[in-house]
Amino acid sequence: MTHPFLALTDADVEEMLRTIGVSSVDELFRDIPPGVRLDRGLELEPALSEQELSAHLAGLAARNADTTRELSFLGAGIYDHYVPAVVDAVLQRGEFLTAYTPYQPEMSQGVLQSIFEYQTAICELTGMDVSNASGYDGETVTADACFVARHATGRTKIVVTEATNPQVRQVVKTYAPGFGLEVVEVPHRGGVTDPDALRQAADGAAAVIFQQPNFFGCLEPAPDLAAAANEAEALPVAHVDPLSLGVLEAPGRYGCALALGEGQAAGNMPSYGGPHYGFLACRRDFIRRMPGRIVGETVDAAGERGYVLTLQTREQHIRREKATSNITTNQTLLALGGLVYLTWLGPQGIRELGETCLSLAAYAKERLQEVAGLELLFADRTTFKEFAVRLGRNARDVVRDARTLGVHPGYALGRDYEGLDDVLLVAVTEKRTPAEIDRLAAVLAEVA
Amino acid sequence: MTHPFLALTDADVEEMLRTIGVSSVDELFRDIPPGVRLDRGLELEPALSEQELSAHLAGLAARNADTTRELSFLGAGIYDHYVPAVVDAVLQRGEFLTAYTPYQPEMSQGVLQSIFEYQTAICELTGMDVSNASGYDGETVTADACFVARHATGRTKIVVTEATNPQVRQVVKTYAPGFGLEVVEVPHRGGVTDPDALRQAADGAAAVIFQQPNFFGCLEPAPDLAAAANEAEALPVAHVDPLSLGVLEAPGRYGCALALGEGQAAGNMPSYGGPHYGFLACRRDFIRRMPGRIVGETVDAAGERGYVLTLQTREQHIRREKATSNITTNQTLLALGGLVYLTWLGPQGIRELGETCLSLAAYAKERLQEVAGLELLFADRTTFKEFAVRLGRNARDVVRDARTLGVHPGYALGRDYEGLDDVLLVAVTEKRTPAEIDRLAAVLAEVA
Amino acid sequence: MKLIYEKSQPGRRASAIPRHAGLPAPEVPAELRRAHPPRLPEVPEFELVRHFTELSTRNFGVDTGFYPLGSCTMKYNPRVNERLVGLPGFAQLHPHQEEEGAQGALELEWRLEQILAEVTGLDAVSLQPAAGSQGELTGLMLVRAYFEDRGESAQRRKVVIPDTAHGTNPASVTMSGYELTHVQTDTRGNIDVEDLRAKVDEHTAALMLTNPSTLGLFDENIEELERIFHGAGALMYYDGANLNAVCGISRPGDMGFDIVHINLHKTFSQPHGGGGPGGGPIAVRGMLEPFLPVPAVVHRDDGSFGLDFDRPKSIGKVRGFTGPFGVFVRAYAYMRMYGPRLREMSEAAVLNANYVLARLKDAYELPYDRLCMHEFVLSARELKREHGATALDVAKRLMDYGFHPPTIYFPLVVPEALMIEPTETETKETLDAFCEAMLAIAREAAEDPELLKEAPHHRPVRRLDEVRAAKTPIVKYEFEQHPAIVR
Amino acid sequence: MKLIYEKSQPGRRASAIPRHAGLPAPEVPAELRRAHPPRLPEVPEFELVRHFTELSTRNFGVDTGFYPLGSCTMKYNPRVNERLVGLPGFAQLHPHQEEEGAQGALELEWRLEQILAEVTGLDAVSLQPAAGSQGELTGLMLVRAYFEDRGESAQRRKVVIPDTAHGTNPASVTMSGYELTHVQTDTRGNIDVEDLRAKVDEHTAALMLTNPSTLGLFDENIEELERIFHGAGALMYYDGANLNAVCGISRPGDMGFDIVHINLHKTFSQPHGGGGPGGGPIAVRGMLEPFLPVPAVVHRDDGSFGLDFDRPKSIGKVRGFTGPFGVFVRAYAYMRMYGPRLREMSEAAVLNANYVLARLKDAYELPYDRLCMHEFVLSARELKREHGATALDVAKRLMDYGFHPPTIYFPLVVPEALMIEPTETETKETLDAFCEAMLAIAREAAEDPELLKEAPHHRPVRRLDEVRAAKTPIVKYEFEQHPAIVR
Ligand SMILES: Cc1ncc(COP(=O)(O)O)c(C=O)c1O
Ligand SMILES: Cc1ncc(COP(=O)(O)O)c(C=O)c1O
Repeated sequence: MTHPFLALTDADVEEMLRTIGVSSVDELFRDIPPGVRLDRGLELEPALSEQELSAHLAGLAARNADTTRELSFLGAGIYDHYVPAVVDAVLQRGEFLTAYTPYQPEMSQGVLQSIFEYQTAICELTGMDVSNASGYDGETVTADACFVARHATGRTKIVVTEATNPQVRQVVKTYAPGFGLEVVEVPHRGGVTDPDALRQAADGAAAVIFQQPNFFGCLEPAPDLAAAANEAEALPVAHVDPLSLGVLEAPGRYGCALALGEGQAAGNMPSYGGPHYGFLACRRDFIRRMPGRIVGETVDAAGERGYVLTLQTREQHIRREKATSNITTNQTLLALGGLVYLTWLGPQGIRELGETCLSLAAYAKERLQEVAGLELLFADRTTFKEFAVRLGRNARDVVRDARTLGVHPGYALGRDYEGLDDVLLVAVTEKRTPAEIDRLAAVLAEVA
Repeated sequence: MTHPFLALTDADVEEMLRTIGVSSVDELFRDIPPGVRLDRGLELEPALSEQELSAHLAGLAARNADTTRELSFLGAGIYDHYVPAVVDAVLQRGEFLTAYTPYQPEMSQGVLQSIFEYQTAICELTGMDVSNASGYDGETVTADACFVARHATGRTKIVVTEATNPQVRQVVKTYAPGFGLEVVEVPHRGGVTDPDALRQAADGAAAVIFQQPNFFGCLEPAPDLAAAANEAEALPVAHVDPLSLGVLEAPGRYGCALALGEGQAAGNMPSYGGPHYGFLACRRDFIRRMPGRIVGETVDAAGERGYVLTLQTREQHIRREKATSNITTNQTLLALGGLVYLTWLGPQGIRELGETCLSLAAYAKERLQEVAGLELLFADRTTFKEFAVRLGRNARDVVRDARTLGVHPGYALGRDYEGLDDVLLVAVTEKRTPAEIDRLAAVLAEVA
Repeated sequence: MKLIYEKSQPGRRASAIPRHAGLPAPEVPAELRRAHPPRLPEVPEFELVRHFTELSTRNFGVDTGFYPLGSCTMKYNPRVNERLVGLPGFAQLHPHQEEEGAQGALELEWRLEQILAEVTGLDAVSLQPAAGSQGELTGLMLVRAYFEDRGESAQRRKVVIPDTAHGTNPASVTMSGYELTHVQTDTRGNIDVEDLRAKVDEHTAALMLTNPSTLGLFDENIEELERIFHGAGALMYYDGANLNAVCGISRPGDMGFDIVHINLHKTFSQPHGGGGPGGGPIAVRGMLEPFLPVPAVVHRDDGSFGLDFDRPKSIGKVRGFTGPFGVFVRAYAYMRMYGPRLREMSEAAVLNANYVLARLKDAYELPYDRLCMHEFVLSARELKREHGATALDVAKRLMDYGFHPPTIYFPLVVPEALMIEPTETETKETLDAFCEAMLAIAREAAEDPELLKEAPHHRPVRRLDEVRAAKTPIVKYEFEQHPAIVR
Repeated sequence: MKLIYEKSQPGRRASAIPRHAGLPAPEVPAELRRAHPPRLPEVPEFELVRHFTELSTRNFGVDTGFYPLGSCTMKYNPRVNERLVGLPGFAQLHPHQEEEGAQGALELEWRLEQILAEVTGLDAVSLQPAAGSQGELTGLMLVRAYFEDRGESAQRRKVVIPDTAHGTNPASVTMSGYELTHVQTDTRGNIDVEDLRAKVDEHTAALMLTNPSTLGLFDENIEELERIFHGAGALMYYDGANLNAVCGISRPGDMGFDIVHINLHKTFSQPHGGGGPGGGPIAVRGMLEPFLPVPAVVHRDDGSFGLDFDRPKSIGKVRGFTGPFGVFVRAYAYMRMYGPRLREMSEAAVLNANYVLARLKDAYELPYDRLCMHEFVLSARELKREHGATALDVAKRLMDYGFHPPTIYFPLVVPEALMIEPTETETKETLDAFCEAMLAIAREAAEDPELLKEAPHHRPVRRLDEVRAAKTPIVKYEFEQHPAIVR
């Protein structure tokens, strides 16, 4: 067994078999009925050495047009923000990387304290009282919120705005039948949601979910949307971009019951969609309905402060079929990345980052408006770092043509919205420069 | 002072100045005569954020044709061997990366024990009794050896074979006058050194330096060369490729007094020439003449085993002008990389690696011989991973043309040796594949 | 140790953000503008690095030492995988990138699916679920979709699980809207077939089973189980948490299972990251393929790879995009470094477990005296009865010997359970040292039980009070109560 | 803790090496073939990772905590530099690559030279020397070449150094074949100008000086020194180890120095790596440029960058290639993140040092009572006389408080020296904690000196016996004496 990941020498094996009292390794499997044994080798390609593997994967990686090789304005939920080197330096510490869920707190104060710090950061960002230790992504935490709302209100309807990320809505709809929920969507009007329309739909609903900034990049009248939900005694749930919260008001400050979102923008690489973390925070009222891990402060036998997993009676390993969720493995490492990133940013940094995004996106709007044939779709709306622009022709064709010039100009909204086949959603993060925006304008002038 | 690498707030500064008893930071510099002060700001470009810096350096890096972008057969002292991921994982541990010389052993058992392990590995490889903790590179450790030999023998002549790496010879010659040494070179005959010629030259010499495999990739009759030196009572010094020592005999086994070399091939990236480590090992006789740090075993106050810097009376901080060298900062981190790499290899791995290099290089020789117009220069010599091939035209021109086809075919020997303008030195490491060698042959068939 | 918030001082910062002169001013309507900045930490970069470096040293991972946490497969995580996942072509690839710009990623996903299909002995794979528990939920959604498609959905409302099942199994049943049927474990640690027979009928939608079970035992009657469920028209779901025992030896598909989730973070070595991420792909028999989540990764006739969203019978999406791609890179890399030698991996895991079992079974009670698979469960019931030392005490005392404790108090069918999974990536020396420690602790329990009850003695903290934490939950830093730290 | 050799077992391995079928057999003549394999460790990959992870936790770095090691400038090492230096375009670039294939690397080197020239106030730079001490040696080779060129080399045989000089200075003088002239330090900590005047004449080749000196004091008579040396036709060499005090404030070139080495690993933050690597570029006045090592990095008229080997007066090469390129990447990155704000860096370093000095000078003896620059030297002479506690004891006791000790017993002119350099990258809180510890230790020395003499108490090892190590040196693992470990 001389594989780099195995250790038993022939002498070891012999001695171990003797101790066990069997004569061969095969004998260890005697409980497996012959009828269900595999009587051949696995039909897989031969083992690769690390060197060969690296060459193979470098080859695969080279066939992807990543954001270091293509000037990218893609967003639509996942963003090309700068991730500072300290994030990876921390995550690569083996003590964090190769640990598991801190069931044994005395072995795990590093992870536990950092989750506690993460929970604090999320509560500060969102203005909420309680955060869990992370969910899978921005989609599933929204489904989680529906489960919370269903049990908190006893109601069976979920309202979600159409201007909410389409994937989020799809996941909510996939989960809904199992939860015994129906899902109602409220259309946008000119790029934002109408509070009155929302109020109507909210009647009898468990929760009202909206996104801020919304999928089109527009700022919703979020306080009014939350008020509309509250009037109907439905729980207002804000799906927010964490990096907008240096400049945009915290959902907790305008009456939301839950605030959640996709954490990727804050400290994770795009990674073709994951792993990232979903953050989920709520008002104290719902603490015992929260899904997932929560870390709490306590003391040790000597009276010193320490941290433990807490309120575990919510969880599947204790409550089984009565648990608030089935989640166990979560996204701790990515959430730790989020904490490191938010610590790196600090309150000034997150405000400046938001301002830089606002300014660059505003500049991009100006530049694209100057291009003949291009028109801002929701020109009178305030946007954050993303905006929709109408092109002369099908957006997917424009994307294809622009890519041959080394620029990915954005997301074709026609993928999800009828009537928007010629609309492009352009994302501008602080990683973009005015010169790169000029290049986008030049390329679109050529191909759009 | 809100720079990411600075911490003092205005309040801090004020309080600190008060404690010191001065009224401004400027006042702290009052001992500097006005005449030697800089009365303007430094004329440097404005500070970059980490993000901007990363973009700038990614731009510079992109203008280098590295071995991931060009199929490379360059060697000539620095080699494209595979460096496994464990090396960097260990070196990036902050406790190793950001520590300094282990003057305080109780704070530094990690570094000290690992150097002790490194010294052991180098002694095992070379067959020597003592290794220091590293020198700057393969060049400077050779100069160090001359200093050892000069003082050990009282003689003032150094003999070095012409088939020794030209840069090594240059550095020895640069150091020699200060050491009071003259340097004599012994020409090669048909790619290797003639023991008889060497014996003559060695008369009255302090040391005889040869390289194994030599700069042309050929295996020297190393035992005979060492014997020739010993006969003249000159110290035989072998400059060896550490990765050849799984298949080639250890210099300690054929009578060398010192063995040394460039460590890069064993665990360091090419990095455009550094930082790497030079290893330097000797017979026990010379232990008190060794330059640089040496770690030794001892016990602590409780009788437990531990490690310390030892024999420090050799060193500059104790002996000052009488020291065996002026070296203090050395290449510990790179040597640690070497130790991790050699541990990864193990005795089987280093033999297999040598065999794979031998086989691939032999295959490359076969393939290139088949190309019309190409001829092996020292066809009857045994080589290790590198060999010289005569082309139809100037090798530098061939290199230039081959590079336009994405292949760097090797090192133009005419850079250093008269009469070899049309000769290419081709290096084949275990990272190359038969298919890549076929591609080299095809490209040379086209351009050579 | 201080919290990062307690190291914060106004005006310090670790980040520098690019600012551009001459651009439009950043504008947000007053009613949407943030009124009070979030109190994120204000620290310079070096404080950040030191803080998290120090925190890490208060944590124990596989890189630190032996971590026999049962059911979690805490094996070595190859360092090369971290390097590969960081390649810009993977890490910096946007998930909305067009197919033509993501051929390498799609090919990797497709190849990973092929490998998983071969290892599980099934036909089609979806990589989308984010972890095992989401795999379970997705699997149950497939069950529902399948029976809906057959018009049996109203009738089949029950999912059978054994009492040894992991908590995620019943929780997933609830979340998918199904009802639970419990079956017992027999005296050999198998499902009690008689109990089962009485409970499986035309109302049964599926069985959920871990095999080898959470007792570390392979169900000897697996073929009979297959006949019972399939005979009743129900489906069989395999919780793949314990796949590490049987790779290349016995495949869930061959055992009769129709749906399998694979925990990539267990068997295929995604580092557990202090709790996650994971990956929970599901493999299914052909008849279930139409219901798999969208998009499906496809290999087109022209040799290209693509995403197929057009699957009318699909249950929909359970997570964003195609799943946790970085986890796939690591799992794929890991499996390529083993290839068909995965069998050796499982053999070594099972050998290690049986060796430790053999050395410990005289000192600790073994409820089911059989050869185990990759893990086994001991009971500290006697220690407790005789010396008052519980499984928890044994666990805490193990810390003092430098080992991570096993899983405790699970599975529920074993009182004072100690669930030990050594994995294949340990030397015999390490296993021996662990056994010596366990044996020493058994002696200590008799001679000096306080030593156990007050353990751990050598960790950065003493035993922590979990009850107190739950009674008055403090779940974030309370700035207001610590005015001193803000000048 | 065991050595890696003691964890070795025949047959284990961490590496897999590609093997190719059908290639020529590997052949080595019998007389050159290795007879006995080297006894490198035989461990699987996970043992390797655990071993070095554990070793690292027995070490203390800047990332661990405060490291006020005087003369070493143990500042924060930005993590981004590690990422940048690993870019394939840098890490995987072969140093023999043609100029056209290395334009980015050459431009970086050229830009770094420009920055160093501006910071030192000199005209030309060679990056080649591998560390400060090699910079010194290279500088002295330049002195020799310069005087040879002027025909004064036989006459000028002496190099003047003060008694405060770092040990590398006299050692470099010997290695370059020069003779030493020592000058004393006056009561204010400056060079004793009267002593000096008598020793500088037409036989003097150069002065070697660190300014601020190793006492952390700026030589107030620097202008007079310049007149004396240049007046005698000698050159002035600046040991740049202490440049961290004066960036943007006072430049060696403006002080009159002709040759300067810069320790990139100190001032410009190359991580010290447990002892190295470093970088010791030298900057010189124009008249010395022809003698600099080859190759020179040049910026050609066509905008391209190249290497010039054709420098007939060059001293030759002191190291391979153009120097330790990876160190250049980090130093360049570091300096670009400061730009003209390097001045703030030095200001903070000096402010921190003076603050700590102000807090400690009542408890410890301060031999030269002046404001200091970036570091200062205290003496434990009184502690020793009164309580028997030496500088060494203070250093060891500091470990118990979680701090790395300062440099001790250097410079030699101060008995029982404690040389403290806080650097700019520390918070006031950390400085205060260090001061409290030092003050507490001074009290402990009076009240309970054994506490110091037996320190450290809380490190992985107790105080180590250095004398024993030197008496019977064991400098490698002796396999033969440990047969037990090999089965
Ligand atoms: C037997 C068993 N089933 C299911 C799961 C759930 O898997 P995951 O943690 O990936 O959600 C686990 C592990 O936690 C397990 O051990
Ligand atoms: C004052 C002084 N000069 C010279 C040196 C030598 O520099 P290096 O260690 O880079 O060789 C040092 C540091 O060790 C030093 O402190």
